[in-house]
Amino acid sequence: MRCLWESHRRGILVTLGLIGLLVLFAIASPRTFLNPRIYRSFLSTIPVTAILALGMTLLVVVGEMDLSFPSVCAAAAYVFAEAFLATGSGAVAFGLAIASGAIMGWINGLIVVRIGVPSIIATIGTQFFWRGLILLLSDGIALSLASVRGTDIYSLFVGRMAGEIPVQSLWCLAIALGLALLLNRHPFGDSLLFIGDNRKTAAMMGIPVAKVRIKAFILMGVLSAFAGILATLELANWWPTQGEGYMLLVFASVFVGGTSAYGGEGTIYGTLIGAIIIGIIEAGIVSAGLAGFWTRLVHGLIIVVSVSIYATMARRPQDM
Amino acid sequence: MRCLWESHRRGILVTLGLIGLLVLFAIASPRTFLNPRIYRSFLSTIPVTAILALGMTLLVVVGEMDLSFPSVCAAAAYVFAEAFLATGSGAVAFGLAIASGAIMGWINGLIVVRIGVPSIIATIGTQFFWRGLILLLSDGIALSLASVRGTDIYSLFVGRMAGEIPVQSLWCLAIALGLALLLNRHPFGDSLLFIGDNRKTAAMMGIPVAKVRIKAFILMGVLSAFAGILATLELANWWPTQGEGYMLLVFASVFVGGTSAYGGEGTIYGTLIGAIIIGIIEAGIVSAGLAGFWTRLVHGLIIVVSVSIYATMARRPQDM
Amino acid sequence: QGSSGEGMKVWFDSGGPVGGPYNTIVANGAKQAATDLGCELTLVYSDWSPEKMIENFKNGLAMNPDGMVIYGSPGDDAYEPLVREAIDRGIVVTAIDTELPRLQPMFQSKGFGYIGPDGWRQGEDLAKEILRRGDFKEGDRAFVWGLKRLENRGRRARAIIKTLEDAGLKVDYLEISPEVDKDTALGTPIITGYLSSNPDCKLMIMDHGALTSQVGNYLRAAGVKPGEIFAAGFSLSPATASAIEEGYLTLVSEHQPYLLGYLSVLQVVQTKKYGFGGLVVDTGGGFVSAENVDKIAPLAAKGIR
Amino acid sequence: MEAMVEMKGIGKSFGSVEALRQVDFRLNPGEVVALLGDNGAGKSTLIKILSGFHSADRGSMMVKGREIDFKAYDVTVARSLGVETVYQERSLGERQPLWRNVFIGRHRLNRWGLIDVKREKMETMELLSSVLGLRGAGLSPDASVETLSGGERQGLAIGRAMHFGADIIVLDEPTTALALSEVGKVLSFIGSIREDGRSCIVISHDLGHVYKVADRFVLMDRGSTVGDYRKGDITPEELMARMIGLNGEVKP
Amino acid sequence: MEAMVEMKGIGKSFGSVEALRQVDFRLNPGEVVALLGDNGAGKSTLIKILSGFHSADRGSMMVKGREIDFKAYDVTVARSLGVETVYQERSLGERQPLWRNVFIGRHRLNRWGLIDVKREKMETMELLSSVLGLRGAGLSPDASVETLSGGERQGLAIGRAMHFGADIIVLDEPTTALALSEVGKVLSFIGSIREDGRSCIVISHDLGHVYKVADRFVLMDRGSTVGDYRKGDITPEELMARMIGLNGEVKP
Ligand SMILES: Nc1ncnc2c1ncn2[C@@H]1O[C@H](COP(=O)(O)OP(=O)(O)OP(=O)(O)O)[C@@H](O)[C@H]1O
Ligand SMILES: Nc1ncnc2c1ncn2[C@@H]1O[C@H](COP(=O)(O)OP(=O)(O)OP(=O)(O)O)[C@@H](O)[C@H]1O
Ligand SMILES: [Mg+2]
Ligand SMILES: [Mg+2]
Repeated sequence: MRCLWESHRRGILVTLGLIGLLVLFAIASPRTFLNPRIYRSFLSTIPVTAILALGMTLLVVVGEMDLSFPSVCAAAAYVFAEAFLATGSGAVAFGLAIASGAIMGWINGLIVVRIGVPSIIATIGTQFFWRGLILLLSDGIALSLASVRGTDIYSLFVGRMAGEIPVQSLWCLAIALGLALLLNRHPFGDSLLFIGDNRKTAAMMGIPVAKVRIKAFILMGVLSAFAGILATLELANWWPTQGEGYMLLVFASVFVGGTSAYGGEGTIYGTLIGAIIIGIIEAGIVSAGLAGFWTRLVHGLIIVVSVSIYATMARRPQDM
Repeated sequence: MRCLWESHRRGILVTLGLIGLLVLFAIASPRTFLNPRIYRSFLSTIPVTAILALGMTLLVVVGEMDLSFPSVCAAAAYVFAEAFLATGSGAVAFGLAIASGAIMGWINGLIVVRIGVPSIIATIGTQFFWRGLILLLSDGIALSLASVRGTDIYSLFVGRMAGEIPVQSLWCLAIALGLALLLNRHPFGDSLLFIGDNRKTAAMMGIPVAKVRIKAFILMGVLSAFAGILATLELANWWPTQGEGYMLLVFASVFVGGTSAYGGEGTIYGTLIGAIIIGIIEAGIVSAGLAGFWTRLVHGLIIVVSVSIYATMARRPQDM
Repeated sequence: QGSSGEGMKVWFDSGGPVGGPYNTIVANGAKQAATDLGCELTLVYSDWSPEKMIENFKNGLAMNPDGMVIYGSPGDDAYEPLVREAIDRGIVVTAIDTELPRLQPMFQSKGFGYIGPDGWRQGEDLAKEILRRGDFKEGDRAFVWGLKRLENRGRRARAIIKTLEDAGLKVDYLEISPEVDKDTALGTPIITGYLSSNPDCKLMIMDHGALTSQVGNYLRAAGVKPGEIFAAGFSLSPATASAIEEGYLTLVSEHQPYLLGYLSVLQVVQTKKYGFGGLVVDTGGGFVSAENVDKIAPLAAKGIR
Repeated sequence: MEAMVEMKGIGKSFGSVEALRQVDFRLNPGEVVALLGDNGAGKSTLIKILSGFHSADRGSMMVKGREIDFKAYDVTVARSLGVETVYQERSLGERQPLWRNVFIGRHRLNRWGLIDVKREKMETMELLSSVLGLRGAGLSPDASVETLSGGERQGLAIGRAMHFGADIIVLDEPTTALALSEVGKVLSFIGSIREDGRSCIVISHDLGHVYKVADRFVLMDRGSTVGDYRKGDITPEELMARMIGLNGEVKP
Repeated sequence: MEAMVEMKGIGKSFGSVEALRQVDFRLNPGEVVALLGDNGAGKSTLIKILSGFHSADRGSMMVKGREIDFKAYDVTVARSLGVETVYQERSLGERQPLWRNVFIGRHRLNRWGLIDVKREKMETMELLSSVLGLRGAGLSPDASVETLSGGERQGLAIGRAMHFGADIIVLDEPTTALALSEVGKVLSFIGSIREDGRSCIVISHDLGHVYKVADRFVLMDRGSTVGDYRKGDITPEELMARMIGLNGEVKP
């Protein structure tokens, strides 16, 4: 009961935070924020960060990090683009790209779990490696996928439902729902929670710690690949620098959402809302008329102030 | 005894890693690596990363992170540059810059410790904020400090000892020595270790947990300021994106060095060697004749392979 | 009569990161134009990331500005549906810095123009100028440090490499890592290492404004005396000017980024008001060397050149 | 009769620390064996080898007649062979709710393969309040373990082992921190194990408790087994004298 | 006689959980008081208020005649008033070496203000082997706590409290996991506290141990003190009956 309220309270607080921001922005620039257009724009851009942040949430819960996701995104999207250009088949390209994401995640998992390299440094290494590899293969030249517009795979993943709603937002919602079930209602999620809480305890209770950790990395690889494909499809273009800008946004989304940096606890709902908050701040500031360098400053201020309010209100009424 | 050997083994291993790399590079490009010039170069650039990584090591030991250091670096260096240009006094400029670094660290500490915002998200916020603020103040324009060359403060911090050895490397060594004593032989370091190990236990044993954590942030702020001043002096130039390139390098140095990402353990010596390893890789690759996009790929490969070898050899001969 | 831009709102993508040396000058030009014309300017930053440019553009569309200025980097295919939507809604769009060869003729009558250098030609011009001023023979070694992975920006590096190779020089190309891109000091050991391994290097070209400004520091650390190596680069800044004065830097190509910002905002406002077609202006062509640096250096300190 | 567990010449070192030198141990069906010995004698290490958490360096082990290959043996395998362990360290996920801790690794799933949370919470409450008789104010299935009192934690750990009927039940200091009435419940649970023909290993320093329930007493000292007595052959006083004697041997 | 500790009407809730309702408690100089009660009765919570780890919601507390303001009271202040606590949770830094755990918060410094590591290691070994008589294979000042056996950990925690002579010593389940001979040492340590005119609060479920050393028994039930007996006024059997009786009252 108490815990239920506790967990709900956090969810409610972060939702209130989002609503507060939206109200603030709507007051500051009603023309923009009372018009559905900006929300359509958000729905087409936020899903990419959100999907990455959702995967990262599971990794953070199990006590790991993945800093290689920007490169995995780009590499899987490169596989997608090349395969699509070569075969013309969206399904084949999609399958290959997801498989490559899984393999890259698996490699991260092997290095971290089997060899025992701390995940931060291992994934910095693989980040460099994959980025280098795709730069080498692509010679740093972007690939135009103009021909993908109008194909099935395009409308399936980044089309517009009812001519309005970007389909990727529905995919993102579906993934969030699936991961929420996985984390809170599936034995795999239970294993993630226990391993992140105390790895030794988890091993003592018979949880296959190594396997579960590797699977979490694979899942992150698959989700990164999917996010990369979405980004590439949406823009009908692959760039060699793809994904580089997501790093801070993804981590900010996870931790604004209320997931603990110490592992063992995490909230999928919080991350989703967190990704939305992080995704709208900049546009909100710009449309409010704060331009140029003010954007950065106010961006930082909004993050600090909103999370501080949230942290103050979420604090438990007990000593520790 | 056992632990001593254990801790020495790690130190020895990471040192062997560095020696191995140097030998490798010396074989690949003897002309460069058997000539003192490249080491002079390293000694002028690595201290900046190393000092940042040393401060970060203490924060990681106590279970925190600071992602705002690039901006703190730049902001403190901006204070330094403006104060120097305004007063012409290196000492005044230095004092103001260090003080500003301490204040920025203290603010991070307050947000994290008093308000209870997780350090990752709090410092992402302050990172944006300080960057925005200095951009606003500087209008995004670099400041040339050509007049600082030849002043006392210049030769004190970035001069060349005996016309050869960059003085900042000595400062870096002195700081490393001081921090090693602080961490391993001073009650403050003891508190850091216990808080990082188990915050509740530390509180139960009467350690002033909140104060110690805040002090760790202040220390990081001061060291960031110092690193920023060194970088600015060395180039006799302040530029608005200063520090941004250090983010990954600093974390890589800390974790290559063998500090645990879970807090409660850390090695200053390891971080110092880690910073050197991370600082020499790219130059080594380029001197070996690998150009273009190969550098990145090989960079990643070297990180992954060397840390993997190290991790395999450092693994304890027991189950958990 | 009031200002011609009275009441108008112009959305401006500065392209680079907050505080980037090059795009800050572009933005300064835009700001000056906005002040001169009396219009409102909304500046956004894209970290040179094509995805971010597109994302910003989408959000910008939702703000319903009168005009929008974009960098061409994401390319024709990525921009086409968005630019079409904007123009259909009566928003004037124009490109700077990187050309959009397909969109520009398509919408030129609606005010879509291009202000900026032709990347390829700028690179080619610089390489030719270097070959003309320097004394290079076949087989001489040259070093080019650039950003090929930013495709359109990379065209400049590709043009330099091609021109030099055509002239018989041996070119070593190095990609600028994201770390060095942000913190140029990290490049010092790389140059030292490269020059120690390749002491026969006669020519260095920094295809990057911030790296150009650090040439003096790099060469000093590598133990190279001023003038020993022909060093060239792009964009002017106070540090670049002092490197020229010290003799480390021989030649700088400057395509007057200030004008990109100024002219594009000017054009957008005039088009919106009077329906002019898009302007195409090549701003490249300026070279700075020891001969003319003293005239230009003071402007660099103000963020104009 | 085939032994439930048969260990021969087991040795185990952690780096340079030799925790187990030479252990022979046998557990028969329907038997409750008490493992006794000084602090640091190696009792917990021994049962962790049985539970699959550590693997032995030397020696052989048979569980229910199956020869164990230590390389392929871990906690999961041990559990599937019917070994259920309550560790001395309690092994609870501190930040997880009670119900997750009870069902960790063997959740009640509904027909979609998802955890049946409602049922698990119910069973958890039933277990803690009715079976063990705990009545602390902070006890609710959603409370996280870190808010429990010491005895409540121990109750949770032991209740978990009682809940899933296993064949070989290993209890390392099961009565630690428990109040009198709960101790009684644990002891009668141990009695019931024997009645069902299953087996149990109990480690405890409380001879009073142990003597009541065990059939046989195995003494360990500094990594080796040094004595094995049937209950009928020894009085509690003799047993205590032997144990204190071990200590005396070393420091005259 | 002025009380060492005097608590009146102490109440403490964690969120909606009322761990302490109404506690009055007094500790006199030279007295050993046993705090008894069911699991979850609130014993540990009470002594954590005394030790400064929790602060009470209601009520007043005097330590050595000084009125305590809970806002300004924490573990550091409590220690400076001479309160030394061995918590039930052991409170050891798992990954830290033994010597750091012994001297945490009160290191032996050399003349440069740095920790005198050599001396601390020596004292640590002395404490564990000679004073407590532990002789496990893995015991060395550089070993980290996570490698210790259960009893060795408890020995470390209690040895630490014995090492720094405090006036008010609080022991929460001090004999847990300890072997017979170490239990004897702990009990005689408690005896010595009284002889020195200092005071001690002991919490334990082992009436056998407690009855030997305590002068007075305070019974707690569900957050309140429900009984207070001098040793002379009650036999161990009566005491046990009272405690079990508490349990019966609730569930008829
Ligand atoms: N992981 C480990 N690394 C190093 N030494 C260890 C490790 N685990 C146990 N030891 C050492 O091995 C010895 C035996 O430990 P064990 O836990 O088996 O003792 P025990 O008989 O259970 O004692 P207790 O009655 O105190 O619980 C101890 O001295 C301990 O320090
Ligand atoms: N931090 C907390 N948050 C919520 N509930 C708590 C917290 N700490 C203790 N409780 C609850 O308060 C009650 C009293 O706990 P306490 O630890 O004082 O019991 P105790 O008398 O020491 O029991 P034991 O003999 O089992 O150690 C318990 O029901 C416990 O669940
Ligand atoms: Mg044990
Ligand atoms: Mg208790």
